[in-house]
Amino acid sequence: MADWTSDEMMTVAAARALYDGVVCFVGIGLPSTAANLARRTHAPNLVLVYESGTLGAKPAHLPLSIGDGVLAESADSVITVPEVFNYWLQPGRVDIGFLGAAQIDRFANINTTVIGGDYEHPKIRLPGAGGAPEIAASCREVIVVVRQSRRTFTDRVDFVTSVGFGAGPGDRERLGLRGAGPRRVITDLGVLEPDPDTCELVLTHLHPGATVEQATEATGWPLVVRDDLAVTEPPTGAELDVLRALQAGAGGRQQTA
Amino acid sequence: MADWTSDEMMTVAAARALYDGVVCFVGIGLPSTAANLARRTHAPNLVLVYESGTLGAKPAHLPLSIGDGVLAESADSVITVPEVFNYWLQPGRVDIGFLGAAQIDRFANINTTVIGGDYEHPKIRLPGAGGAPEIAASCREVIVVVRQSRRTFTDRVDFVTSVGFGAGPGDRERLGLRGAGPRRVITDLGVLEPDPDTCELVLTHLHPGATVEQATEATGWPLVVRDDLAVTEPPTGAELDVLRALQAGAGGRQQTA
Amino acid sequence: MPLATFAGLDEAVADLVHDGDTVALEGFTHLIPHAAGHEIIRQRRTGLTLVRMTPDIVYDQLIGAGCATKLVFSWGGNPGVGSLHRFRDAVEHDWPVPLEIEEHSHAGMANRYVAGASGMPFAVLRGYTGTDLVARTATIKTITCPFTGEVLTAVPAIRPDVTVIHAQQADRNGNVMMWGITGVQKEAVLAARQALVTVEEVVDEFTPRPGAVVLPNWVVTRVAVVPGGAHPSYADGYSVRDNEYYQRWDAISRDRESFRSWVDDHIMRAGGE
Amino acid sequence: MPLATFAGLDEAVADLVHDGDTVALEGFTHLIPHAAGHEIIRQRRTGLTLVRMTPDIVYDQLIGAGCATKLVFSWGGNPGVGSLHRFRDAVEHDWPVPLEIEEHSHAGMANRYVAGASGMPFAVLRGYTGTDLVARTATIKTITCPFTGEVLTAVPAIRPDVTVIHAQQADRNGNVMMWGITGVQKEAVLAARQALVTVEEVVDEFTPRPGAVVLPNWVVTRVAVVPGGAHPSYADGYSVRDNEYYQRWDAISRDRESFRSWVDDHIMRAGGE
Repeated sequence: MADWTSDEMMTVAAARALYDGVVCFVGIGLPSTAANLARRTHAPNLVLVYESGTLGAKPAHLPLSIGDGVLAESADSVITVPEVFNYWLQPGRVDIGFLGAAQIDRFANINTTVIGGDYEHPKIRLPGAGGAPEIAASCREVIVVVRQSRRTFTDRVDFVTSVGFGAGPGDRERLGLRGAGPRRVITDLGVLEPDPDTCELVLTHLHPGATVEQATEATGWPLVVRDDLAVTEPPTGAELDVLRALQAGAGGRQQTA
Repeated sequence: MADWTSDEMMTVAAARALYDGVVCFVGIGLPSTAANLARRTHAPNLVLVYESGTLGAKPAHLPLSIGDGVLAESADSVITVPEVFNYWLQPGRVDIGFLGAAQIDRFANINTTVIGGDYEHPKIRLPGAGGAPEIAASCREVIVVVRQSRRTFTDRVDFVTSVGFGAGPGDRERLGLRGAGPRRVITDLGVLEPDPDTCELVLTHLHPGATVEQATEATGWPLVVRDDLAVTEPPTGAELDVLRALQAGAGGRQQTA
Repeated sequence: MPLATFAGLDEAVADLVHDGDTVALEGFTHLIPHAAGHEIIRQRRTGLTLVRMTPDIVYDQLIGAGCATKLVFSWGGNPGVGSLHRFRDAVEHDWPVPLEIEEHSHAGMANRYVAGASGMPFAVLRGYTGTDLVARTATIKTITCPFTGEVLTAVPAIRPDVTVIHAQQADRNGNVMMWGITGVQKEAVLAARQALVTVEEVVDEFTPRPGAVVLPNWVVTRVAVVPGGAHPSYADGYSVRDNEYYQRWDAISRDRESFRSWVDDHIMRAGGE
Repeated sequence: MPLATFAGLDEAVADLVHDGDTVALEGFTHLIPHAAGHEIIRQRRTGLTLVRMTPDIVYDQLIGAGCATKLVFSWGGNPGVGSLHRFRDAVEHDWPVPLEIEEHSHAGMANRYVAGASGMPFAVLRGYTGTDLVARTATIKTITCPFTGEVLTAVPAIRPDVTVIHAQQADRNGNVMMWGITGVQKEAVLAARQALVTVEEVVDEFTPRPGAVVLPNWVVTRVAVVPGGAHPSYADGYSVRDNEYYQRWDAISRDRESFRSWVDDHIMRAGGE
C-alpha cells in the first residue's frame, strides 16, 4: 500500500514535466501546485506567469486565486492583463502552458465550455475558455493535467474550447497554430502522449499501482498502449514532504494577514 | 515703442487661447511656453499632455526637451508613448493640440516634411511628422503658432504633413477626421481664423503696432481681412512678468541639478 | 472636460446605471466592485447586458437576482471552488430569466477593451482559431494582413455605457489611484462612456507607489467612498481575500430558495454599503 | 529560454550588430543609448537600416559616419535646437552615402513597435489620413473594420534584428530596470530578435520604484555596464540632460570636415566608453 495518493502522484508527475529555467503559464489549482513544487525541487529557476499579470511570481505559499496578493508582491513585474496576452503569450514567449479539462478527446482537444444538450441550453454549463484557447495555440508546448475517467476522456469532445491536434496530423499547421501543442497528458493513472504519426493520445506511462485495464476502462476510445510502456518513478520522500508542506501552508498568509 | 517683443505678444496670445480646465497636447518650444504661461495665469487647471508620456505635467520651470525629468516628476501619471497616442490622443480625449509649421497654406494644411526639390532629394529636409498628423486629426481643436512670412504662409504647401481643412469645406468630414481642425493661427503679427463658409484663413486680429499691410505682405495668398478686424489686447504687466520669469528660469534646474 | 464628482453609492448607481444598459464591473480577483454590484441589485435594475472577463460571484448574484438578460464574458466560475450555480441555472433553465451569452476568450476580451479604450472599432489578435467559439460567437471574425496576407482574428471594441471598478484611493479632486494587480480596469474605464469608481478612502495627496495606476478625474464620472467595497474580493493594502466567503457561496447559491433568502437578508434588507 | 549575459560594450556590439542589420536605438529624450551608437561607429558598421521614432544627434552621428543606408523614423531633428545637419546632408546630397528613408508619424511608429512586441504582422490605427505620407510611404495601407465597415490605417510590425536601449540598472542575473520616461523602449526590446541593454550600474537587488519597468533576463540578450552611456541624454537618478552639448552639436555637425574631425577625435581615437 503506497504512502501517497494518486492525486499526489499526478501532481508530482506534472511537476517533473517542468524543466528548470522554462517559462510556464500557470492556472490556479493543480497546475499552480505542480509548478510551485517544481520550483522548490528540481526547477528553482522556473519562471511562473499567471494570467492576472504577474511575471516571475515566487509565492511563499500556494496562492488560492489567480490574483492573490502574494503573486503581485513576489513577482519580478506586475503587468496588465492585455499585456500578458499580447506581449508575452501571443508572441510565443511562454515555453509551457498547463491546462486542465472537463473533456479531452483522442486528439487532445479540450472542452471547458458545455456538455450535453445544445449550446444555448446545455446539460452542463462549464466556466468557458478563459485563457486556454490562446495558451493551447501559442505556448511552445502544452501539458494537460486531468483525472482519467470515461466521462472525461471522450472519443470526441462536445465542444472544442482549446485545440490539441484538431482532427489529426497537420491540423495545427493548417490552422496556423504556432505552438507544438500537447506534449503529454498527465492523469491519476499514468501519462498519455500524442503518437508522433497519428497524433492520437497513447498510454506511455503507468503510475505505480495502476494497471493497463484501469487506464483502458477510464478512456472513451480504444486506448493504444505503447510497447515501451514505462512505470512512473514513485514520488520521493523529498517530493512528498515539499508537496504536503505546500498544501498545508496554502493561503496561510491570506488567513493571518 | 512697446515694451514687449512681437514674439512675447505671440506667446501671450497663444496662452490666452487656452481656457482653464482643458486638456492640451503640448510640443516643446513656444507651445510649451504658452501653455505653462496660461497655467500660471488664467488657466491654473490646464492639463498638459506631452508626447513623451507625461499626463498632467506641472513643470516648475520650462522644460527644454519633451522628455525633461521635470515633466515626469511633476506629472499625475507617466505612461508609455504607445499609450499616449492610442489611449489618450486617438480617442479624442485631448481638447486642444498646439502645432507649429514650416509652411502653412490658406486652408491651414501644415508642412513639416520637405521644401523644394523632390521628396527624395528636397531642397530643405525638415524634421518630419512627429505627432502632428494625429494631433491635427484627433484633438477637438488645433491652434497653430507660427511667425508670419511669405515663405511660411504659402498658397499651397509643398507637402501635406498634417491636414487642416484639406482642399476646403467638407474635406475633414470626407476624410473621417474627428477633430474640428485649426481654430486659430496665431502669428507675430496677429491672428488668422478659418472662414466658417470657405475654411480659408482670414485675418481676424492684429497685434498692437502691426498693420494690415504687413500681414498681407507676409501672406502668400490674397489675404482676406475680416470686417470686424480686432486689435489684440497688449500683454499685461502680469503676463509679461510671468513669461519673462519662465524664460529666465528655463531649464534652470537642469543645469543646477 | 467634465470632472469626476463625489456621490453616495446609491446616488451614483441611480445616476449612472439604467435598465437595459451595458455595464462592465471589472477587477481581476483583486479589487472587484462587489458593493456596487449589490447596490445595482438593491435598485432592481433589469435588462442589463453585463460585461466581464471573469464573472464570478458578484455576477452570479446579479444574474440570480434577474438584473441581466445578456452576459459578455470569457470565464464564468467561482475561482478555486467550482461552478457559478445561478449563472448555470440561468443558462441551463432560463431561471429567473433567460440569459443570452456572448462568449470569448480572455485574450479576445482584453483586446476588445483595448480597442474600446483606443477609440478603435475593433482589435486584431491571434486567437480562437480552430475552436468551436468561432461558429458560436458572432463577434469573432477573420481579417487579412494587408502586408503579409496572413489571416488573423478580429473582435469588436467593447464600449460599456458605464464601467464600475473599485480602487484603493481617490484624492479630493476625484483623481483615482489603484495598485497591485490592476488587471484590465484602466482599459475598461477608458472604453466606457461613463465610469463609477468606489474607493477605500480619500486622501489629500497620492503617495507615488510601485505599480500604481492613476486615472485622472477627467476620465472618471463619479467617485463613491465605500470602504471594504470589494469584499469578499480584496484591496491590496486594506484587506485580504475572504476565501471562506467564496466557499460558502457554493452552498448559498446552489439552491434557488436559499439564494433568494440570501438576497433578501444580505442585499435588500441590508441597505446601502 | 536563453538568459541575458554580461559583456563589454565593444564585445556586445561586435556580437549583436552586423553590417546590413536592422537596428533600433530607442530612448525618448531620456535614456538614449549614445555610447552604444558611438561603438557602432567605432566598429565601422555599414549598410544598417536604422529605426528610431526620434532620430536625434546619435543618429546624425551614425548617418554622418556612413553606417546607415536606410532610416525608418517619424521625427528627425535636434530637439530644441534645429536641424540634424548630417541627416539633411545625407538626404539632400547623398553624403557620405545615399540614405533611403521610410517616413511615418509617431503614432504609426509606436504602433509598429507594439505590433512587433505582440507577434502580430501589423497594427491598426487612426492615422495619416489626408496626408502626403500615404503616397510616399509604402508601409502605410488602409484596412476595413469587418464589423463596422469603417476604413482605418494599417502599418506593418517593426522587427529589428537588434534593439539597443540604455537603462538605469541591471541585477546580477541580467534583469533590467528603468524608470522615469520610458517611452517605447519595452516595445522596441520585445519586438526585436535580440536586445542589447547598456546600464548605469549593476545592483544586487532592485528596489521597487514608482513607474519602474522591469525587463526579465529572458528577453534581454546582452547587458553592458556603461555608466553615463546615455550622455548627452540623461538617466533619471544618475545624470541630467547636457543641453549645451545639443547646442554645440549644431556647429560641429554643420560642416562635413568639422564633423569628420569630431568623429576622429571623439569616437575613433577615444576608444571604448
